[in-house]
Amino acid sequence: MSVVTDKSNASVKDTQNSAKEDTKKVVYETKDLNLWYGEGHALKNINLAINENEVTAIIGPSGCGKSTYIKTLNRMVELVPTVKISGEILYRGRNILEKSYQVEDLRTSVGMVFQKPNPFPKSIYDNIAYGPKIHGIRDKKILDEIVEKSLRGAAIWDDVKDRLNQNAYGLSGGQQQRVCIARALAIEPDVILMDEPTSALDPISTLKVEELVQELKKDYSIIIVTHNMQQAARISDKTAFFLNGEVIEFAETDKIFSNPSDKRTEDYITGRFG
Amino acid sequence: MSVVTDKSNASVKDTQNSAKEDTKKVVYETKDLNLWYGEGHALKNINLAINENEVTAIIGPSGCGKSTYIKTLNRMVELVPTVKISGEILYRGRNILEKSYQVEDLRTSVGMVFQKPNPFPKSIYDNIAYGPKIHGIRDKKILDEIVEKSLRGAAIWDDVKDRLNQNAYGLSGGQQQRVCIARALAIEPDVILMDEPTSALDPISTLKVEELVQELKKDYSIIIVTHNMQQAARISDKTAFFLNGEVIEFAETDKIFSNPSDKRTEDYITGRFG
Amino acid sequence: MKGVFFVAKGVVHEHDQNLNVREIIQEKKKTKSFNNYTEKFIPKILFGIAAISVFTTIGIVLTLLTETIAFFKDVPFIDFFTGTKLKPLGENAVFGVLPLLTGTLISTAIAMLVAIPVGLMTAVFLSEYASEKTRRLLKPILEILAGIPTIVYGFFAFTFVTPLLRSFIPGLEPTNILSPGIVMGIMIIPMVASLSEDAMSSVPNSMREGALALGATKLEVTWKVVIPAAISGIIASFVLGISRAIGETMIVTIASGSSKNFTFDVTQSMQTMTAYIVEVTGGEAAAGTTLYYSLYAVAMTLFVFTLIMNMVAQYISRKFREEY
Amino acid sequence: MKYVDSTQVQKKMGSRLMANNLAKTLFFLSTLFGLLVLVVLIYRVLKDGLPWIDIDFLMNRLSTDPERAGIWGAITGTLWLMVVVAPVTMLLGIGTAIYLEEYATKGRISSFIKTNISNLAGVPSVVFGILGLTVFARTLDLGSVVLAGGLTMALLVLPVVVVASQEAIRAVPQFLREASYGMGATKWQTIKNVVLPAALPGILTGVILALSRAIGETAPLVVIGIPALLIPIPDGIFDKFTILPVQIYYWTIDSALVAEYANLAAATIVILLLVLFVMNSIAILIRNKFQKRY
Amino acid sequence: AACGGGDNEGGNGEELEGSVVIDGSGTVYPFMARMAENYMGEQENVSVEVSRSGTSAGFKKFLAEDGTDYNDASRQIKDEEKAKAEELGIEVQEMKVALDGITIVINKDNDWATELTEQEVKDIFLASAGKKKWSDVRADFPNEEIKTYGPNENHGTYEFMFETILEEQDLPEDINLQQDYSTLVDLVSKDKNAIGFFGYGYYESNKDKLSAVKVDFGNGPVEPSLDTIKEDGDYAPFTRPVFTYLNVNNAKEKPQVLDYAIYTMNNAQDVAKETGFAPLSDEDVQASLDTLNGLKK
Ligand SMILES: Nc1ncnc2c1ncn2[C@@H]1O[C@H](COP(=O)(O)OP(=O)(O)OP(=O)(O)O)[C@@H](O)[C@H]1O
Ligand SMILES: Nc1ncnc2c1ncn2[C@@H]1O[C@H](COP(=O)(O)OP(=O)(O)OP(=O)(O)O)[C@@H](O)[C@H]1O
Ligand SMILES: [Mg+2]
Ligand SMILES: [Mg+2]
Ligand SMILES: O=P([O-])([O-])[O-]
Repeated sequence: MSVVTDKSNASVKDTQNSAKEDTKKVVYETKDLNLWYGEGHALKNINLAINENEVTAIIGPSGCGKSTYIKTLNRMVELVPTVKISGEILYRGRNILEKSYQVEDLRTSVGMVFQKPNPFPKSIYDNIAYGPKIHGIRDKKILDEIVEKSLRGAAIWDDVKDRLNQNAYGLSGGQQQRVCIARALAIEPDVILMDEPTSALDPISTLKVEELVQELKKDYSIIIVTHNMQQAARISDKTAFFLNGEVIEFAETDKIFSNPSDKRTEDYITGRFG
Repeated sequence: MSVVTDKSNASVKDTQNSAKEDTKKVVYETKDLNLWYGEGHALKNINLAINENEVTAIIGPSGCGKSTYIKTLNRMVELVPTVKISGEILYRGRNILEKSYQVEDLRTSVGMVFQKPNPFPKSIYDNIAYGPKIHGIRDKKILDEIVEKSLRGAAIWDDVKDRLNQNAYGLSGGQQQRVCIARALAIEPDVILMDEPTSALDPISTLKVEELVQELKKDYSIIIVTHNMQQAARISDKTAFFLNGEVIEFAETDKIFSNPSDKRTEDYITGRFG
Repeated sequence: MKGVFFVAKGVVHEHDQNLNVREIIQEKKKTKSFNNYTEKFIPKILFGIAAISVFTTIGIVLTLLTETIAFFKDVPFIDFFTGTKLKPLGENAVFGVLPLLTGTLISTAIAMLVAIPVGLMTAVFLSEYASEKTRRLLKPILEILAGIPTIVYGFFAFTFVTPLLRSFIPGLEPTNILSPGIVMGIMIIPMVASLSEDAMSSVPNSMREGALALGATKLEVTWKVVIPAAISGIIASFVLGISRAIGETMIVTIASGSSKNFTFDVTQSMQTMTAYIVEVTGGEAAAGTTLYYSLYAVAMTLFVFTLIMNMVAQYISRKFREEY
Repeated sequence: MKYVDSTQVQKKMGSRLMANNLAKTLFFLSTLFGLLVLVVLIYRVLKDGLPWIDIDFLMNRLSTDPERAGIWGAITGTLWLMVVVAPVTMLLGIGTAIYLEEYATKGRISSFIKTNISNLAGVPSVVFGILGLTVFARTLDLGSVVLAGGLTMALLVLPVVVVASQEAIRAVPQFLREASYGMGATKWQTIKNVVLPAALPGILTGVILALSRAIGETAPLVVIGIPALLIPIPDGIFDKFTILPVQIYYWTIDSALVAEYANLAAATIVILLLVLFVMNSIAILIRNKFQKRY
Repeated sequence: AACGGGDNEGGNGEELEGSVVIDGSGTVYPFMARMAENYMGEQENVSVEVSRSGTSAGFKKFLAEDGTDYNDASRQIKDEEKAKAEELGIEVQEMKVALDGITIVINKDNDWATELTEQEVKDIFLASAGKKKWSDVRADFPNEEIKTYGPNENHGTYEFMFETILEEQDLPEDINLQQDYSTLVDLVSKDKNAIGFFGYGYYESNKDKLSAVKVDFGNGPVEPSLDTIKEDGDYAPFTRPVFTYLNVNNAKEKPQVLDYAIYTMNNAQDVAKETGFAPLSDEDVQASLDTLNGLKK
């Protein structure tokens, strides 16, 4: 086991070095992150640096810790009471795992989109306005603008503009997911985390969301978990491969899919397990 | 679809003919059996003849109707309120699907062992004595003898003889299953139906139950559903292959596994689907 | 229309440049210290609210206890619990609680004699015999029965059941413990039925199948497999029923009169602990008298009885949940 | 060597099946027994009471003269009682439920509070009456007014609201909470804006059921001391009052004096049952309408 | 509860408001309930509530801080009650409101005990007389157990029976004593061997359910009736005045309380007749009214 860890660490370091050669700024830097659910060691020595205005994909077999990792980035993982964390996660240079870091502030800058579309059982308008409202924006005019802008940003404005006051649960799954993306956009986050955002969607909706992600990367940094390797290959700039709670390999997406340096990455990508 | 049906019927007829050449007596004869759960057509035109003192295995992919068929043989399937049945099932020459046939009589002659061990939450002794008691045997001595004989018959006597008064739930899964078999033996049935009796058991317990089945066939006729093709090959004399509610092929087990006449049987046995 | 739409669009576009939500939020954040206060204080306030239920219990125990202690200064503990005579009013007041205890226990016994068999059989019918459709029809009707106020049952006992019973039990007093006992039982049927049914429905079907496959009839399955497996849930329902019967007030107040007979003859009028409380508070309850304190001593006895019953029921049903 | 003699078994089978059928009939009749009682009870009450119900009966004040007597006082008394019970029990019940489900760590304190609530649910109502009499009517010196009765009743029905609200809050899917936290919302903002609105139907159902329990309770108020004759219509929470069940109580026991009082009691029961029926129907409607929304 | 404003004028015809709280005798209750109802017909804004916990129980509520305004009584106030009033500084005004006869009631089906001598009545209710069976009272009565009924010790009627009629000798052990007169009426009406006692009013309004025993006080059997239960009537030995006691302190503070007293005396005779009491003489009424008017400023 320890051999394996060494290997993966080595490859991670490689990729980090190559990342540093980029001109792009780093938004998230994860250092020696370990996470336990009670006794279960779910993340082991994670080291990753994630760039601004890129799409970073996280792939790996079920249970490898993808969701756990992405939820650690906005400290959502703390909703599980038994969680213990060690290591550092620097977001824009500050360690978010410090007690003094306000999770609410963090989550205001880091939006999240979940696997299953989870709109609030409210009107579409109220779904989008929710974030701005809780952050103190009450002005109806500004809210109107935010709602429109966010829905346009999520490429769903035309679908819903005539029924903003209807319950979001009346929409199709794909539309709901884009409303959830719009909801995340409404508070103009810096980073958007997406945990398998298309796995509950049909192929056409999936395509739309994928296009949207490509679009959004201009303004946002995006970290996306996906089961679907084709998707990762299509939309991401970098890809991290997780296995058993470890990062096996992290590199340019092209490289990962054409010329992985780790045997296990290759096995996974070619469908030999997972 | 209709072509497929024809084919399978043809092959079934073949096997029936060959079965008749046996000197053995037929215990169960199924004629044009159809069964619906509400709208769902679960069994389609089943024709099968099952011999005395043989082990007949039923195999097929999940949802193909194996459990439904075996539960029809003791009319247990009628516990589902939406069930509709047509056709005939002759048990020892009498159509058990006739209204006038008392299910309790039928089930007294036809024992059943279920997938998940389901002992009663009583002592081991009471579990075995339950059947004889409800059938009117009150004499403590006779009951004692029946309990011992049945437990011996199910090859579990030595495991439990010192704790007959303990709750059956204190036993391991494999022991529980053998207690359930003993329970079925206690009323000295004619036929024993087994629905995946080993699927909840560990390999060692499985082996014990398999040996037991081989042993039991001297005195009883056994119909056994199994997911495990090796198991069917190891223990059965005849094998029926079900697919989508139809009998695709029914023949000597040797023949089915070495030289199936239907392409689909072959595909299934070689693991190409299912 | 089109024009308006375009204008609106134009406005949005214009704002797109200067509408910076992120900045607005940062701005608002500075004034958000109020939010921090709410975050801190809300849990404390809610804890305070949750504690009120505890204070209610403490309040009950304290009120009962202080006055009960005062009572036992006037009336010796032993006399109270072994006294067969209760004559709370007048010069030579005597305080023996046994007449009330027997009244309570007898009415409870009668009620359970009705509620247990009928409730259990109803539960068996609903859980084992009835089709899904019948069950869905009958259960709500039973729930209606459970929702009828006890005063209505009291009226029913007094104006209907008592005269009916008197027409074929000649010795029956105009107020008696039998009629309210029976009506109380009827009131408790839905409770026993529904809790027992829950217990029986949670017995896994595989056990029923195991028995049916041996040629057992439904009755045998129910009697020898389902009921034994669900027994703790069923007993818990009985115990809760008993607790309910002990605490029931209006039915006995109306239909059993207020004679403090120490007897076991169910045709007689008897008083229960609850009815005594109503009688004494409805009449004289001037603070400081032994009569006044007796109210609390009786209420305390009642409270302890029902508390024990409820604890027992909780204990049994907790054990039940661990079984499979 | 055969122990089980199949002819013996055959012979026994007949009687076993007969027993089964007999039992089935018996069980069915038992089930019908409850139904029968319900029918008889409602029939009796309607027969005695219906002819007495008219607009005057509803709108008149109480009187010793059965012809003139009406239940307007009891109706307004009931309404005023609800004015106290509803907000108090909602505040306490929902607050407790939120604390238990959202804030309390699963430890000793929360399980103590839970045990306490289920025990409270089993305390006889007459004991609550004594609590109300001692604490609200006497110690706080409120007298037997609406406020004292209402507070007593609110505590009495509190467990119903707590348990229903707890269930409703627990049924709110975790992903809605996550969505809210993901937007940077604080815990209380999440509870207030997402959890409570989603749990509202369940909570409301519980509140309505609790209120209908309160409307039917008699003993605690009799213990607190409602006068036998109180004609004025209460118009505030510091007024003395009477409510429908207490009116039924006095008329029932006084029916020995004036036979018509039994009819008045029956008529009042009809009104009370009607009110309860409407309230329960609303609760069921809410439950059905808002079931399975996600 | 609210209390009257500074206007202390009081008297008939004026608009008053506030509450009047009355408790006490169950015997007087029908009289007082009717009175209160009538009064509220005229003074819409005054709330009069009438309870009936019994004379003695009522006195306990009357003689307390913030006690009731009136206590109805079917016996006169006792010395210890007077002492208690003094101790609390409560000035008490006795108001005789009507006359009542203790009526001995039996079941409608009882055809033997319709006429009894005074002594026989006493013997039936005396523990020391040991009359367990009807045949113990008179040899030709049925050989069945006597079931005695009466109001419990909260009631003035009980005390009148115990103190005045039975001269403080104990009642039978097994006598069935009840808090509510309605229960008593019901019990006696359903028990063939029952004999009970209470105020005439409860008998009069239930004549169809009960019979009254004609009592022979030495001059032949007398049936209780509004004519015979006068102070000098034939039923006089079992006749007693009934009262209501006024808390004068409250009357001075609250005009509606005093007003109600005056109203009561003005209408006592009519309401008495309606509710089964013998009316007071005109002089008695006038005397009370004079006293009450004296309380006005
Ligand atoms: N709440 C929890 N409590 C305990 N263990 C958990 C919890 N959530 C996840 N785990 C465990 O942590 C490990 C990583 O889980 P995680 O959900 O991060 O995997 P994943 O890569 O997202 O898988 P999937 O592709 O199935 O979503 C798994 O072994 C899982 O069982
Ligand atoms: N109670 C039921 N109601 C409706 N449909 C049912 C019911 N039980 C089974 N079915 C359907 O009937 C078909 C056959 O089911 P059955 O359980 O007989 O399959 P099986 O071959 O035993 O599968 P498995 O190997 O998974 O046990 C399936 O399509 C199943 O969905
Ligand atoms: Mg995941
Ligand atoms: Mg199966
Ligand atoms: O109620 P009493 O008149 O007998 O006191």
